[in-house]
Amino acid sequence: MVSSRLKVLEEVLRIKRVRYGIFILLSLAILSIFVILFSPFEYDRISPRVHLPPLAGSDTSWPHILGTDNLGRDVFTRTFYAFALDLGCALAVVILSGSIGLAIGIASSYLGGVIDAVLMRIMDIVISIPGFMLAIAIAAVLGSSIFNAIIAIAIVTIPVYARLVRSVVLSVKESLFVLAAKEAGLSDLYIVVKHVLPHVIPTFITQASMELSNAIIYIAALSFVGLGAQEPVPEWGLMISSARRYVREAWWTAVFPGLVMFLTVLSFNLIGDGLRDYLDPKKRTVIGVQVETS
Amino acid sequence: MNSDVIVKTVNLKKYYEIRSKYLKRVIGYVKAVNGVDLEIKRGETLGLVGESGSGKTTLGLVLAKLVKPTDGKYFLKGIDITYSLPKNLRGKIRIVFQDPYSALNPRLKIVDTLIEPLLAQGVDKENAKEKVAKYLKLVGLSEEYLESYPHMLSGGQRQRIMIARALVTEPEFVILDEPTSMLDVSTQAQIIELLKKIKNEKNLTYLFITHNLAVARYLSDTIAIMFSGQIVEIADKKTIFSNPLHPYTKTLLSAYPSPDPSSTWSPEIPEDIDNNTLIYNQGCSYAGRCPLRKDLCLKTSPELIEVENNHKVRCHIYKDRT
Amino acid sequence: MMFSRRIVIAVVVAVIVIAIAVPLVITKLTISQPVQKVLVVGTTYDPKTLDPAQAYDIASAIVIQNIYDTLVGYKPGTSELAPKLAERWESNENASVWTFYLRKGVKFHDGTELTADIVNYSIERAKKLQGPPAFLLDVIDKVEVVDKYTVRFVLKHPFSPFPALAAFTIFSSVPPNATNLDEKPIGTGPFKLESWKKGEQVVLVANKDYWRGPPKVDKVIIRIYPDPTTLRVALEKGEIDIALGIQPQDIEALSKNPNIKMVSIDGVVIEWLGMNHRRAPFNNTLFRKAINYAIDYDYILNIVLRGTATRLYGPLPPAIFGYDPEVEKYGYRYNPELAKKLLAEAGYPEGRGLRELELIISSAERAERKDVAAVIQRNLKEIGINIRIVDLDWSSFLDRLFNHDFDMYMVDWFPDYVDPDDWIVPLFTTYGLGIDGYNNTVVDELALKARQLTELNERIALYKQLQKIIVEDAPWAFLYVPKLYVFIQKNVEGFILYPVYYIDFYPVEKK
Amino acid sequence: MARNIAQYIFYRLIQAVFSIFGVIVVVFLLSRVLPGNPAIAILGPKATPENIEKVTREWGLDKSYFEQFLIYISRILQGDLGDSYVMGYSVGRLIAERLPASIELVVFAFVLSLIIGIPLGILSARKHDTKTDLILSTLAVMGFSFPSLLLGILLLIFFGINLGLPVSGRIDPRYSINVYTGFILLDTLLNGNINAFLDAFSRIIPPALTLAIPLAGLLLRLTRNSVLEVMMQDFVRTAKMKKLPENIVMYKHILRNALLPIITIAGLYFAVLVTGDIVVETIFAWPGLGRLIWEAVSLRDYMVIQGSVLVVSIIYIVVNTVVDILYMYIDPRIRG
Repeated sequence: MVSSRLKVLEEVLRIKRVRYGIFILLSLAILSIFVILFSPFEYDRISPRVHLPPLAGSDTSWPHILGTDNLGRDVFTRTFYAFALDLGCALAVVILSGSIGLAIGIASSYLGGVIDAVLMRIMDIVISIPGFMLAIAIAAVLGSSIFNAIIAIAIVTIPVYARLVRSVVLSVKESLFVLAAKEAGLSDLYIVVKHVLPHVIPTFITQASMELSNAIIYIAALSFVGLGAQEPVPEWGLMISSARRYVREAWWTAVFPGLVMFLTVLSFNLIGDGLRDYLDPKKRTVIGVQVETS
Repeated sequence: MNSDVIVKTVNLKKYYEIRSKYLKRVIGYVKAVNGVDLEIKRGETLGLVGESGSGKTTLGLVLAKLVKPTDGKYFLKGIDITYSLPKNLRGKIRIVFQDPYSALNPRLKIVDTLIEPLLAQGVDKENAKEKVAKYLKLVGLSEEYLESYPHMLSGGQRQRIMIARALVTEPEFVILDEPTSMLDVSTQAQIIELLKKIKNEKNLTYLFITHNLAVARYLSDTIAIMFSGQIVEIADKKTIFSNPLHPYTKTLLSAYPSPDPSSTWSPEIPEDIDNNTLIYNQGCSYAGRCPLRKDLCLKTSPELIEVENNHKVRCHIYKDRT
Repeated sequence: MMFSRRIVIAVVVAVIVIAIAVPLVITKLTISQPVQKVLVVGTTYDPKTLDPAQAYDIASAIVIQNIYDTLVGYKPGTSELAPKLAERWESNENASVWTFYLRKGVKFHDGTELTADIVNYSIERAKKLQGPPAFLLDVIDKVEVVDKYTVRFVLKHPFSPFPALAAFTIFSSVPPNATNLDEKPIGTGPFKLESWKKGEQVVLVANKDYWRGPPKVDKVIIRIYPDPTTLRVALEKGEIDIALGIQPQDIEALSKNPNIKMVSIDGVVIEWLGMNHRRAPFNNTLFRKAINYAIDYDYILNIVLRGTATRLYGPLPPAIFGYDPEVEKYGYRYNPELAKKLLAEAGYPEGRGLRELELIISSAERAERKDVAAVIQRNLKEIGINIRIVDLDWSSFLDRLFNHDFDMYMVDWFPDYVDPDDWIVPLFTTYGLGIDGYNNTVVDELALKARQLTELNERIALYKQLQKIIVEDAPWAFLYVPKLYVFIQKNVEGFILYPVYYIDFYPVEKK
Repeated sequence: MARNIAQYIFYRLIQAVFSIFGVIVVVFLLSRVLPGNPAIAILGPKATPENIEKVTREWGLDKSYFEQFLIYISRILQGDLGDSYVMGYSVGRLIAERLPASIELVVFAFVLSLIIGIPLGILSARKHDTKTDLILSTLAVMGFSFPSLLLGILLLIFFGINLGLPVSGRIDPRYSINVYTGFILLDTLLNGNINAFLDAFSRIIPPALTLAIPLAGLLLRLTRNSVLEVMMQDFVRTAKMKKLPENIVMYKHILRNALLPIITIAGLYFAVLVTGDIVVETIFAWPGLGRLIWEAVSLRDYMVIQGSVLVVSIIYIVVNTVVDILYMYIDPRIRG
């Protein structure tokens, strides 16, 4: 007998968008691993050969595939180091805010009453402040570092998960099999873990993949305004921020990190978009925004 | 109290609040169960018949201890279990739901669904699996289904699983909430047969909820007719079918192909009266549809009165006959 | 069918084409020259205040310098002092009492005449307001009005650089009845304020009654381009006549542009890498020397700064009197091998036993500082010292600097007055700012002596001695002196650049 | 039903007031979490004792947090967001000066995205499951995934370097324009200065496109999906069966229904964009609120940051409330 989980995976992989997304992501990841392991250039290795155009030769056997930046650092190496860094940070954001949001969502829907009301009002307030504004305010208070940027973005995105999880849990809670489980005399905790959570996970994962792309954009934007990564850390937003000063002489220093960032964001959006359609073809959805049909 | 009465309820009520859309003020109540007195003897099957919305499913949920009653008392074997169920009675009351499609968690294997009630009672996993296999056989399924997922099973098979799941805790009282209404006709008969067989084997007590008189007649010993949260007539099945008293029962039976064509009941339904008068007055809940309505019916609600031996009816017409 | 594919695509394409093409064509055709003689100046910083008692930043100073006059000015194109509101000045023997003789007939924009009383009032007002530059007035014990056009400053201690100090904007005279000088300044200078829109532009109009005669342009618009790249574009497009604050990376390309003139001069601002002597490992002179030898100065000057700065070998910039050219011989040069050796001698062979050191900077107003820091980070990594760069906002940066909460920092120093005293005393003596915790009693004594002497040659000899001692102690890694650059359109004439970043629009002409 | 509408509006307003109160609390808390003395945080490290004393008194910093909060609330109710000691000026004035620039940019970008997104969305729906649809949908996802960091830089290169257009600020400073509305495109026209208008127009295009392209991608997808859904619905089929000309079916039924999600998006994104996309305004030196926030961040001008968060959040809440109420008027289905 075929396990149902494998089957789901198979069906998901059959969706073109998801396949393309995974393909792009894997290619970038492989390049990134390759670069981190084998690049002859350290990400902070400076050289007098500044602003070399793409494919220019170098003092090693490797050419500067994407040229060099204003300190003669290899743009290719830095861009793909940044892939690992930004992806890691985005994952940290999603794990942090996702797990807190999950806990809040479950607590809120299960405990109900005053706790639900208080938690959801707090979430309402956080969500009624435009996210990037709040992230900037929090990051400014915490001080500029990539770590603080992660915390700020995580705080801002908690309500997205909390609300989502709460609504899914509430609808799952009403389902007959949960009632049946209750009837069997199972404890609330057991029902949440065994019956409710598995139904939250797919929606949660879909949202998380969308939020990954948001987190990447937020991290880069915070670094761009100076509230995130610091030199010489290879980070897309910081790279673009520095390269912006030289964009007329050396467009590649800004464009290539931006392009790889774009491809990463695109791949997560493709995956998320496809997953969402797969999970709920009836609901009209557009990347990142869920429009309820009445 | 008669010792072979296993289930007894006294004036059991379940009201739901109606709240306003935005400010959530309580603006009224839905009286889903509105004062139900029942007695079910050991080994008896009580058929609870009513149209949808009559509160029969809510009553089932209250009796299954899934919904807390608003008022009234509920005894199992003479023990008051209205508010809590003593440990030794856990698993003694079980329910089989109407919809076998959504009652099974699609992400759990059959075996995991089946052993859940036993795990809840603290039985260890290995013993539980053994026991579950036995019950699977009892409901006519082979052991290989243990490792299946619900989506691989037919509706009848699923309902068998649900029955097995109800039986694994060795209950004494089983509530069957329209267990066959979602199934196709041929499967219905098989399930009914199965239920009957098991009942005899295990000496179970059933509350059989249905809107289908034919099924009720086949399976039940006693039949209670429910309307708008209340029992309007109750008697053993022969009496109900041969001598229906309540106008509602008569209406129900008239829709039911009767063996005696002469007893056709085709009354004229009186012209409509404003719904509000009905909702807000204290009268009989059936008054709005009753062909035999009198002024009294709009003013006071009738009591359930015993007209003949073990034949009770809730109607003003029979007030004088006692 | 209304929404046939072709029509929709055509509409969308048309909209995009129009959106791009119309402005392209029309701006090419139609930018007409406004009639007045308007000088448009582009800069990257917004003034913070236009009150001379409050202003302590370049952007504010540029505007204030053209609305107000100070007592003392500079000879064109130099840092040498010249008369301005004061026709002449003199001091007593030990430089502790200074008398200034005012120019007669100078009028404020509102018609008030400048008198010694007003000079006195202006100083008292600035002292009372306690704005950011008010500490510069601490040296003044009292101001005496000798007669209508003579004012006397009695100082708390002998202080020979006092006339240089009197060229600072806080010595601008303000009329006594003025209110809200912050936004509505009234001065004696060549221009009056017309409007100031924060973050966008300051508009000045000519003061036709200026005591030196009316300026050569009718209007000066100081336009703020917070983004240096757009400033450069604006210059190339001819949107601005004078560009202040062009970034080093743009200078090379602009200097080749035939339509644009470049004016440059060696500045007096110094940039260095400071270290906290209160903490290990910086309390070890060998370690500090190792850092001095580890930095690739040529890379920083030629690659990062693209030749827009000159090397700083000691505490003083070359453009100031008292600078000793000998310092270029005994100063530190890039020598990683020697740096490694010194590091080992200091007790940290190949960096073993060192924690990760923190380098704090504030790059908000000097983007290239980030790059210089990145180079230093890499240079130090190569001899085994690991550092982490923390880029702070300016106020947090100062906060940590003055609370001595740092390992290393990079900053520059704008002199408040152009005299070696304003480098040596605040930065290297224990009675100065005391940022690094550098402590050398010989330096303390010599610096104190130097500010009391009135004879220039004697002072120069003392400062040469001081430079040698300080370089030997290696309290910092001395980095560079940025050159000053201003780019102007070919048709703009008469612009004179001063090493002290005094921007004077008065003589500027537009042909 | 009328009662229901009144109730709904009342309920939404209460909710909005509550949210605004919540935002004030959050901003207040953020301002008190700052390390060190809040007065120094407000004034910067060069604060003089007198100024610190003044600020301490004005904001009640020596009192309990509860009293501080009351003072804070009462000041905000009077429209006083405090003073920026870093930039000079009151925060309220700084924001008021910058806000029109952001609003102008956003409205322009929004219109641009409607012009691009909606017709293509309808086209995509009508040609659903064809190559055209596939191409458009792909473009939509790509458009939506464009980080403004990259798009802004690309447009800066294209417009500024390749086309040689001015790409910074709102207008050439040589044009002296009397300000009537604060919206430069309107003001230049009101001044009757067509050259100035064209200059301003050419400058708003690149930043507006940076904002509009992702939004257009989103609108394309959204319009496509909702038109498609409506097209499948019974009444459209009925209309078609009644042999109504196709265009009328399209306009009367489909567009009306497709409008709903567009309004939702408008509500969601418009308010976010009014914050002035900080990145876009920084890249194009657009003197709006986003730019102000960027400046405030680099100067750590906490008063300006707080004030901006507050103002932007309130705008956001108000816009969303209005959109919700509008939505109810347009969609009869949710009135019930």
